[in-house]
Amino acid sequence: MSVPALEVRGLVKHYPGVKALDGVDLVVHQHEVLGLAGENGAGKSTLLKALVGLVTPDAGEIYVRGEAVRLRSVVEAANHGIGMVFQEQSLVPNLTAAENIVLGSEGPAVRRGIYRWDAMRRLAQEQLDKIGSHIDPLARTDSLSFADRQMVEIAKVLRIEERSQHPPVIILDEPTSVLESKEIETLFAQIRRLREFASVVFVSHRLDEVLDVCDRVAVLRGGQSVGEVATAGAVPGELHRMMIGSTGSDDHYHENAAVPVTAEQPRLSIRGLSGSTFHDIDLDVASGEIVAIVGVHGSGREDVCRALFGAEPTTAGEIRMDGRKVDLSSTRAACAAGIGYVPAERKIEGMVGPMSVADNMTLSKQQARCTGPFVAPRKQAGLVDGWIKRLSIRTPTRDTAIGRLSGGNQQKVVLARWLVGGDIRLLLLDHPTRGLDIGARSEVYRLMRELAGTGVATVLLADSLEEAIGMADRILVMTDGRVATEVACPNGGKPSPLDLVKVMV
Amino acid sequence: MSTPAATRPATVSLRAGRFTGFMPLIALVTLMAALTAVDPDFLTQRSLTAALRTAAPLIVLAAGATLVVLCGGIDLSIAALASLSTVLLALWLPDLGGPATPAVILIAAAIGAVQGAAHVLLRIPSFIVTLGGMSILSAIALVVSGAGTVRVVDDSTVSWLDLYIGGFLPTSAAVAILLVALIALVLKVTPLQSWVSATGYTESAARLAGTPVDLVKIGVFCLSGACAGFAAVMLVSRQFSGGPTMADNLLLPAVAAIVVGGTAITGGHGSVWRSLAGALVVTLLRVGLPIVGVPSAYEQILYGAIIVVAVALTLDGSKVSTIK
Amino acid sequence: AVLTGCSEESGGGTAAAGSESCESSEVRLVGQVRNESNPYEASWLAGGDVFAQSVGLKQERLTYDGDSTKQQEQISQILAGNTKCLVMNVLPNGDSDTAPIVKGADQAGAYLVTQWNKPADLKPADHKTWLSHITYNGIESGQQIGDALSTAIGGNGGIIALQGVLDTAAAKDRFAGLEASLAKNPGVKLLDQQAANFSRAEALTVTKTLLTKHGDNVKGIWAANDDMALGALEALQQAGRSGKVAVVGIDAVPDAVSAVQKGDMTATVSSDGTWQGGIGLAIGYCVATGKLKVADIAAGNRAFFARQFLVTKDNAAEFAQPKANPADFECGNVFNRVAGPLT
Amino acid sequence: MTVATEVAVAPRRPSRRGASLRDAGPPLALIVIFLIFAALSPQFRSADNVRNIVDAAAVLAVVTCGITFVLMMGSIDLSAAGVMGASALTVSLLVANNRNDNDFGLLGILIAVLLGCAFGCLSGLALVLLKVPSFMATLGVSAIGLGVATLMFAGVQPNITDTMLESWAIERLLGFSYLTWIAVACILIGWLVQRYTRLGRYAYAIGGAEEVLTLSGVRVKPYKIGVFALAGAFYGLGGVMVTSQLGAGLVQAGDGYDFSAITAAVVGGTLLTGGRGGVLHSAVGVLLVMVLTNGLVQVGVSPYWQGGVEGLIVVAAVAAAVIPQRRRNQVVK
Ligand SMILES: Nc1ncnc2c1ncn2[C@@H]1O[C@H](COP(=O)(O)OP(=O)(O)OP(=O)(O)O)[C@@H](O)[C@H]1O
Ligand SMILES: Nc1ncnc2c1ncn2[C@@H]1O[C@H](COP(=O)(O)OP(=O)(O)OP(=O)(O)O)[C@@H](O)[C@H]1O
Ligand SMILES: [Mg+2]
Ligand SMILES: [Mg+2]
Repeated sequence: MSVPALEVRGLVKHYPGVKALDGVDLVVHQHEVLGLAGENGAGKSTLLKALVGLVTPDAGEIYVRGEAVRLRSVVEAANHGIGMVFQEQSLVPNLTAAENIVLGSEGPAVRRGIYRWDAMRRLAQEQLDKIGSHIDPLARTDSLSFADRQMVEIAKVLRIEERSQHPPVIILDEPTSVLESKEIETLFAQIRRLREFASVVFVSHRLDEVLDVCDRVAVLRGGQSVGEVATAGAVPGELHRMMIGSTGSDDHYHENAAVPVTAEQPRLSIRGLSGSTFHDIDLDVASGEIVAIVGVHGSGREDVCRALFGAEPTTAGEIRMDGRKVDLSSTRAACAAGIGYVPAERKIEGMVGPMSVADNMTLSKQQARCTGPFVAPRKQAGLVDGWIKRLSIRTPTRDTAIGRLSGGNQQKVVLARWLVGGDIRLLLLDHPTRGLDIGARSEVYRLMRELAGTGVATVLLADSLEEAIGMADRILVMTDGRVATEVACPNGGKPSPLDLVKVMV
Repeated sequence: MSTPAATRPATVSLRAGRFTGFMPLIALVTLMAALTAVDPDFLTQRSLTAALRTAAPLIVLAAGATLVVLCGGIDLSIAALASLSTVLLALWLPDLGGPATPAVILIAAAIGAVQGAAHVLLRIPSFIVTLGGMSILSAIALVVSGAGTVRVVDDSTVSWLDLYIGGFLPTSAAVAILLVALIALVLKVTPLQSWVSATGYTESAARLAGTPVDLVKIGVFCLSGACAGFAAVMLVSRQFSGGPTMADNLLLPAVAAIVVGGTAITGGHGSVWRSLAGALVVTLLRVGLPIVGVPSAYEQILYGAIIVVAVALTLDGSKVSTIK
Repeated sequence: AVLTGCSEESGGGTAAAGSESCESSEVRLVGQVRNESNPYEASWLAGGDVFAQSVGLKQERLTYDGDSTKQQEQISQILAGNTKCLVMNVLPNGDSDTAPIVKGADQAGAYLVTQWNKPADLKPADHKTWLSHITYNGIESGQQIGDALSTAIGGNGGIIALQGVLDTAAAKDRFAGLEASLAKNPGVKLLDQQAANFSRAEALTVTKTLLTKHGDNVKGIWAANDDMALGALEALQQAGRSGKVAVVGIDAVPDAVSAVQKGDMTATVSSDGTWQGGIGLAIGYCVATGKLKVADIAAGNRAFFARQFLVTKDNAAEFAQPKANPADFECGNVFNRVAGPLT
Repeated sequence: MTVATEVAVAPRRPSRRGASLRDAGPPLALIVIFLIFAALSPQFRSADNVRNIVDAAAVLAVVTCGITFVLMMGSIDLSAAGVMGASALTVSLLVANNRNDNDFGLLGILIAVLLGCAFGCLSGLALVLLKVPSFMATLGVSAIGLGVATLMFAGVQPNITDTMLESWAIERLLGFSYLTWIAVACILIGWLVQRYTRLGRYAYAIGGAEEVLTLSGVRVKPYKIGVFALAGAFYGLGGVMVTSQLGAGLVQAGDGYDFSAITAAVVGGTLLTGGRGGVLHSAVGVLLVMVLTNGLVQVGVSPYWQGGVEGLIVVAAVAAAVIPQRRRNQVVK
């Protein structure tokens, strides 16, 4: 076999209190798509950042086409032909797509600090043509759809081709977590095209995706390489076992724990709800029921969810909880009515990064930690520790800033926020498992079941159709801001994803 | 669109973290030492007493505005509001006597709340609301006072603020420190601390957690107004008069006090204690430099250089993601 | 906690007032003005230095950037130091700033001379160490230049007025003087009045606006100080109307005097910064060293208008170079320029 | 500080490149306010007065041009007053004047502008190296500038006798003073910088997403310093222009320009959070502010009330401008 495109030997990276990388070995061959799997915090992102010069390893070597290199910056990495699409999208929203594509290596597009817009457009167009995207290079990035932006990111990464004479290595860190299934398909097509002239490293927590698009999967655990799997004929279970070091439960969605819904008076009942992006929504959710809303981008389901939480204005309609009409003009009113909301954008909407786990957990239900108007530190400590234990949240202490936890554990804290008060009646979950590894997902699912068991009604905007089908008792399909149809989804009588896709488009 | 944080989080150990909490105090002590080195007469009890008395209104102003800054906003109207309050107090003292003081503080609080409400309801940046508020309040003060100083002949009801406890601790300074302690205590023992920091760090998340963000914001503007009113009472007790521009020049020192204390101007991180130390640093700079004989021109140059360095020392970089 | 008045314990001044007189070398001279960045106040401090040198001392210069609170802060810090034989010549920022300064000086036993600003009902005669308050008669000067202006425009036509900082006594008195002048000269009409805050730059913009508003009706510009008059001159030049509109101001700063000499400006009124800077220290020094007894100072000299002169083209040459004359500051001469008691 | 960010979510209102509705607010407000004053006062609508407004806007326009770049980055700059004072004194002592025998003419002007540039660098360095928030760094630099100016002033007002510099304020071309044309040139240059140079585009990008630039391998620090230096140069030129207007170098040459310029920029539609707005927006904002100040005098509003009325209208204008952008969970700081 030819010399590997990229090789990593014994990479070590310490963070205070954490050994993020503990002697990782990794080989990326030419013209292959290598999957990288591992739990949250296994060290995937750290490893990849080391490969593009954003993280300086404490020990270990990196070889590019057999040659030992030291990567001190993104630019150096790019000069060696290594480029990365980051876990969260990283484009400058108020620049044009073209500028984003050439950012950092403008080449002929900028001469002596002066922009040549024509040259820039041409350069960008070349990159976009490579991946067959038809967007206008001079469109502002924030006017593009998610999928188009992802295309721009890939186009941007492909610029490294011009910067090194060798086939590039392109790293994609969880590119799919924010994409819809159709967009994912497009992306995969691009990845397969890339393989023709490049090597690709691909990270996703959706193991089926990994198996689908990759040629080989390397697994990290606790900052160490624990093996690799050729994808041909591999099953997710096997990967999962390597990731966590033991056999995962077969019952991923905890369907056994699902409780039958008794149809009495609905917990949530909305009639004719309309807003700027949705119209005339009717929906009933019974106590203990999990209702998933599915739909493509622009179907308006996020806004319905936000409207139910008072975070989006409505123009018409009526909302009742347990038969009583409620006014949801502010998030505060919604909280008081026993509604909880877990937003999709965890980092900026879900949690207050620099604040402690304890304070984040009690942010919504202050009364739970207070006696009278005063905070009772003991009470809070007991309460928070109780929930940390109950949800097995992995955090050094309750006073650790939540921003330092891994995504899964952050999400558990955000969920716990609604539970500490003990008065939650309706949970609105917007992509609650986005970016979580299988283990953490499974925990979240278990938690959802447990809550449903105690009578909490749940509205779920699932990360994938499989998740919706696995978790929901009933699925609402939304298109263009209206409820297109409703699909019953009882245990034992689950529809197939294909059934849903048919009604979605 | 969310973006990954590229700034590698500074790897400060816990001990270093605790150390930065003392930075404002260290800055204060260093400055005192430097001033004393230049002029040994500076470090006398009487001189310190005078400095404390001088700092009192600034402490009060800065303490109130600190909460606004913690919430991520800024209040540029405090000084103009304090000026207006001195005029109102001076006008009302003859008729109302003692109750004039609470009345003025209430009015100032109400004006603060109105600005807060305008900021929250009209969705205008606090910088603009309070900049507008500043000119409007100045105009009102000018008109109400007839563009002149309003003398207070009988200041018996406010003169207690200009006394000394035990002969050396100015009452006004004691009251100011008490106020800071009170604000800090209330924040600490109630959910307010959580609400304020959550609002300051990540307002959208705070709102989606059901935190009463709007109320908290209006509340802090209200408190900031009340503090401005209270600072005005101190000024009147010291000046025996009210004037439409009396406190105007305290705006930048008050903001400087907050920032020099190490409170992040982007919101979230900081405390009123830090502003107390900051106010003392700023006061020492304002009065100390000329008193120890620094010529006027060099005084300004030194002032500028020292506050910049002081902020560099006190601001805990690891707590503030991007410095704009 | 024991609440006490600040007189004994903290004011602490064991001094002076009348008890025993100081050695000349013991005297501490402090001059305080707004800033050193304008000619008038710079000349004040220079005058203070001239006097200090004449008695072999050094003046401590304080400036407070036109910031009332900062002025108070500095005063209380000064008074917290050694106040035995302390002499202060202070320009209070506004009327309201005088009372606390006086009170502080009283308690500390420091000798104090104030200038320009003080509330009418606060009188040096009621105090032991507040030796004197010196000012110029703003009503008179406002009226003098008003009259000069109306003569210059032939007693007939429209004028505009540029006011100073609205809440200062100087601005108000001077404007009152203009009103008195207008009453005497019925042919002259006040077209407009705007505040330009004693600032050259603001006067420039305001004048330009007023010139377009009133056009050729503007025959004269009355400015409450020379800085604004100079700003108005620039505005006239930029509007292409220099020489066609008469301009008057107050203060006799060097630039204005030379403008008067050249005929660009009609008149200004001398207020002699150099003398003011020295005289306050001189009075204090004389009392502190026992050469002058407070009791001996005539009642009319405890608060007085200093002599001022209308500067016109005829006499401008005399005022072109303001220079302090140490003879003015001798203890026998300190009240030579009294034009009358403060009314 | 002081910010109106929008919550980062999927794009809800796709806005194409080019002018959008929200950019139309300030020009509309300008027209409305102009028409109101024109209806109220015949002098206001006279050609002379319109010329006067434009002439009076010249210095503010130049200063605002500079501050706009800083605001676009999401930083703030309060150093204008000090920098202008220092440059005013510098230029008045370097061109022909009554204090010394210098007569450097254009070179003197250039040096004054460069001095402004140096002060800007100082702010930028304090921000980038000492990690002092720009609010404080520039406040400090302003104090330093005033101190330096006071040192140069040394008690005697330097009056300029340089005919060229004097003529800037007096001579007219097509009805407008040279200063106005200088301001127009500055706006044009500013616009070109903003649109066609890396410095300008990066300033804009830093306001949009600074972290992304770093991830893309762009070293932002030099650009931040560069932006402050550019702004400082504009303030320096502003100081020169004030000197030309007043015929003398004043320490107070820049008094009040810091806040007026920020107000003008914000009224024009530049966000204090950065990432939006620009030089042309600011030009509109400057005109709006000048129309207001002039109009209030023309219609005869009492001097006592002028500041207040102006403040009220500015707040109202910004409030009206943000109405189309209001959303429930929007972050406004
Ligand atoms: N900047 C940092 N400072 C301190 N510790 C860090 C930092 N970045 C990562 N870590 C630690 O390194 C470990 C590995 O993190 P890494 O981001 O590589 O995980 P990951 O495998 O990418 O997880 P995920 O699937 O959640 O993206 C984490 O447990 C974390 O505690
Ligand atoms: N300042 C920090 N200190 C310590 N650990 C950190 C810090 N920042 C990030 N990490 C760690 O780095 C890891 C990855 O961070 P990252 O931001 O990629 O996580 P995420 O996207 O929120 O969640 P997920 O783990 O689901 O991907 C996390 O496990 C987190 O614990
Ligand atoms: Mg990761
Ligand atoms: Mg991650």
